[in-house]
Amino acid sequence: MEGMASGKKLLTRLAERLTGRFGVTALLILAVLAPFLVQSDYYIQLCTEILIASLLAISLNFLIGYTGLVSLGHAVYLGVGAYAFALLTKNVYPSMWAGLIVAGASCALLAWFMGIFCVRLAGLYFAMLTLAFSQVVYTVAYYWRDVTGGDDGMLGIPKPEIGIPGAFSISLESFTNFYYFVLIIVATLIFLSWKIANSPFGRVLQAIRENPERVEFIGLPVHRYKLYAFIIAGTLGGFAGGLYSTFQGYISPDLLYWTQSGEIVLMTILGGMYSFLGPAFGAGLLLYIRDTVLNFMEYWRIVVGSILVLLVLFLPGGILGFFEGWISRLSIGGDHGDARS
Amino acid sequence: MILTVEKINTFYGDSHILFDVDMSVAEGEVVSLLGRNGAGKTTTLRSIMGLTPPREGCIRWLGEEVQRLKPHEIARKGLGFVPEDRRIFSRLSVEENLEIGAFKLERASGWTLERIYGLFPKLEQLKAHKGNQLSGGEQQMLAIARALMGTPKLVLLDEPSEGLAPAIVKDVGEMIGTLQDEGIAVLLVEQNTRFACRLSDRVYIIDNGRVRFGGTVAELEADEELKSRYLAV
Amino acid sequence: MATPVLETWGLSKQFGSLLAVNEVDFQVPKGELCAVIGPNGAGKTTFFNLISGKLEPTAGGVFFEGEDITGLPPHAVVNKGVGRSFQITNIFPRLSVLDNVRIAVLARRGKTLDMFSPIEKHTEEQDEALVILGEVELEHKAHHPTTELGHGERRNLELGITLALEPRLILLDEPTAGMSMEETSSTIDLVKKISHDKTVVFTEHDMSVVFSIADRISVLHQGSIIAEGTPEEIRNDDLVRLAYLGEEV
Amino acid sequence: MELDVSFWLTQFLNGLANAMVLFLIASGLTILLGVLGVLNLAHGSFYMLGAFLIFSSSVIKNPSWFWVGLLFAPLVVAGFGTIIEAFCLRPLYGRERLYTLLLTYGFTLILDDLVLLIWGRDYKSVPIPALFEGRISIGDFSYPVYFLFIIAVGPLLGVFLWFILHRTNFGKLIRAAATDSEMLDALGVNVNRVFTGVFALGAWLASLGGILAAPMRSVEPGMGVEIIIESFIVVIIGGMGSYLGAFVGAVLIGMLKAFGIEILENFAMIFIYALVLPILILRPRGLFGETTI
Repeated sequence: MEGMASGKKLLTRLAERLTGRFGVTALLILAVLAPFLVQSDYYIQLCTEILIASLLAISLNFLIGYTGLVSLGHAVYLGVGAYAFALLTKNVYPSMWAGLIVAGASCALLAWFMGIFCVRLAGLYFAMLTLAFSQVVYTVAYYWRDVTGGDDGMLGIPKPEIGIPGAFSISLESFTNFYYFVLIIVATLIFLSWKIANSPFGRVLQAIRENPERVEFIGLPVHRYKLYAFIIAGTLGGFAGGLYSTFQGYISPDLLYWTQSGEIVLMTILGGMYSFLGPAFGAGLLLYIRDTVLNFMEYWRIVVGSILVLLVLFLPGGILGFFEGWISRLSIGGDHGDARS
Repeated sequence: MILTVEKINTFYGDSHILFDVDMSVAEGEVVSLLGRNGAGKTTTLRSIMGLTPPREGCIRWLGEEVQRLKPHEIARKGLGFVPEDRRIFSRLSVEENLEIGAFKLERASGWTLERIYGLFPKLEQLKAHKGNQLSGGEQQMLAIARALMGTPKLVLLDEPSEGLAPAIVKDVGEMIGTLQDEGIAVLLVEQNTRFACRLSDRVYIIDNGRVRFGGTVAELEADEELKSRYLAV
Repeated sequence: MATPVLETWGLSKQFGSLLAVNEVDFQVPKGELCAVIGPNGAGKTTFFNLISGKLEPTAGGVFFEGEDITGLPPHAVVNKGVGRSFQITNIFPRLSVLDNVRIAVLARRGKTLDMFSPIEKHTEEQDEALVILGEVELEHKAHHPTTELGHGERRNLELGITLALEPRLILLDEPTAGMSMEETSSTIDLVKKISHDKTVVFTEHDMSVVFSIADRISVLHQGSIIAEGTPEEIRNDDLVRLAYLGEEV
Repeated sequence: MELDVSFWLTQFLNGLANAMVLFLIASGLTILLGVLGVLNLAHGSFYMLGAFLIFSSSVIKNPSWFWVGLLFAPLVVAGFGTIIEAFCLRPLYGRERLYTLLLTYGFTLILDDLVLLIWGRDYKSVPIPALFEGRISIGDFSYPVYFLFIIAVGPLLGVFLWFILHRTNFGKLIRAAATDSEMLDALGVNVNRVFTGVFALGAWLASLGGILAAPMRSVEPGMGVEIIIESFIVVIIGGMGSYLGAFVGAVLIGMLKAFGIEILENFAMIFIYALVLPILILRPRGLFGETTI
């Protein structure tokens, strides 16, 4: 018993460190140094993908972890953001910034439209409606060959250079450059998300998760706040989609399929939905497992599926959430939790 | 005593509802559990039935400790449950509701549909009706009959008079009398003190999760202070 | 009499075949501490739900300070100045005690759409929340999660959330439900204190409490108000005795 | 003109045959939702398992093994469902819905890859059992007998299901559990067993759907995740928990797909969503949502 108690204390401290300012700084330093540490294009690519997936998972967590709305259609933003970016930069105007802004804006609009209907529902119905909406968009992308290329997808999505015309420009064709570009964008957006999560608005979302009725009875229109959360999640997801589009250079309707949405939920849960960085951690873990398993066999889903089943049965708080579980107070407001005693 | 409750403490989540509740019911006896709203009466019944098992204490049924058993195991040992608001299976017909009540038995023993219909002819007329087509009084009758189908030795009856018109309340009183005639003990939870006292052999008063009184109806009637403190306006 | 703070006219609510609230006419003058009592299932909570906007009435109207608020959604009713607490503890379980109250303060002050400044930077609201926590005797637990609170403390927190809205009319649905004797008496003191400068309507199962603090009592039975008056009048009312005790008078 | 008639008739019958398969899967899904409150994402995987098991039994052995497979494969899958329910789902009932959703999603991932591992990635075809080979012809019109067989089987199974739900003790318990499982428990019924039984019944129906569909379609690893979406739509249209709704929904979807293709070529699915979105938004409980089983 004695040993367990002290082990618990150690884990607690570890978790506190991991999720505290110390952990965030360490993570950031690690991310900046990553290209030098891994020394291989292949792994730089993997790290880039993890960054994008982290943004995606954190964006979804605004709905699942913060507002308590389980969306089964988050891939719609990945897909729409990706297609928006591709269509603009390929057919209209090859600019990285314009592409990303259009990706984000189109998803904001889409989320606003879908959200009007979705936020009125809760629980299973909300999940099913988000799923249905995303499948509609999937079907459109799949069959509207003239625009999306149908199931062949779109190839040759550019990585436009960035800079100030006439002054300087940076090519993003190099894996390392592109990695840093993504890192800056993703870190900025995650920082913004973190600000939102710890703002009064963010706390209202958590309050809605805990008890929507009571929020209504402190004088706040719950539907409207849910809609804002929906739009924020969609917009951030759209940015991730835009980044993914230029990163891969190739997209297909598979990005929009419900199994893709399932994977994003999986990342979120794997890391822990009640901690701010948990979903990012989950994204990294999922992609790493996939990569590792794929090295010796094709069937990575068996591994991930089994982990998920075990997680749900034994560690419902997610892996990062598990550590935080020792100090349940921390698990709410990220490392900024007021509830710390 | 067929049922003894010994110092049970029951919680909903972290809320402590029952504090060291003691009570007992003898064979064939009608015992009332009185008290105001939120005093812990329903929780006591739920604890006995295993729906909200006590965290501490012991419940003995026919001498055997049952506080760790599942509700269906407890029911099969001969406890009938008639909950507050009756909880009739609304999509099932009256007859099906009754059959569900007898499902736990290896047939043959005790109560049959015929016997129930003999006792409550109204139910036979209604047997094809769906549960949600019944009036409050009919639902109450069905709920009691459904509990009977399980051949209980004791029926836990939660606020049977609630929301019923006075004439129907009288019918319910007669039904409880019928149970007693059949030798079935009743643990009755009531807010309607007068109604309960008329039917009961003994009375417990529960308040803020604690038993404040246990005794005969006559003892309660004699104690005005007790009545005004825990029951009266 | 000046315009009552709260009035209902012919307020009714039908659920299927059940008439839960039946043409209730009800007025509360400013500053009064008014109790609504009645047996289980009499319609007290439904009555509160109709006033506070959780349910829409089948017929009749609700007026607050002379203004028609019938059918407004709960958040709009709150913003008019009507706060309520619930019979079943209704707090934000996984937020800290402080946050439970702070959210309400922020909501009242219209700060909840602030997305980019950390919640701790709103020190004014934080201080105010702490003052309210002091009133409900929870200041020392401000930074604890609500899971560490006892039942009575949670009920008080619930009250604190409602107070933080600074409502001019407070509806309290069984504020002492499930409390121990000591907790009950301190909560009652609190309710009395609140009622000095606010109008309060409350339901309560503990009759000793009702009769000791209420200015006026309304008795609800099977959806209708069967008696109204001072505690003394109610105590001696035959109809009330019948409704409560089932005594044939 | 005459050619047109037989064409439309063919489309109609095709739509009906597809609808019957969909009904089998959706009926299990909807009962599961109504009784256990579980949105079973792995339900499509049971369908897929059924199809692959029949492939193995009829191809590896010989075509007449189809009937043996038809009898035993659903039992195998139902047994598998029993294990999943009893050991994995049961501990989750008290917790948030999200967890049962995730658990069944986990099993979807596992089963999809397991099928890939055992049977490989390539498309497979299951021969039509000898009894129903060939086509039936009336004048210019001819139609495969097997499809007619499926069209007949659908309503038969519908009646069978109705019989189970309304005329057997198990059915009574299922309907009672859907209304109030705690009360059922307090009346002496082991509700956990009822839940397990319902889950097994659902798995049995889904795999039966897979088996019957196998000779009509190609058998491939992705077939589960596709059918589950259509089944959801059926359930949403019909109303969670209503198997009559599942039947109506399935026929509606089958017809929309069969005829929608003619109107807007590739966008048939759009018609389906054009139907399902307003239903979800305006009447989230579906057309028959009030009358649960």
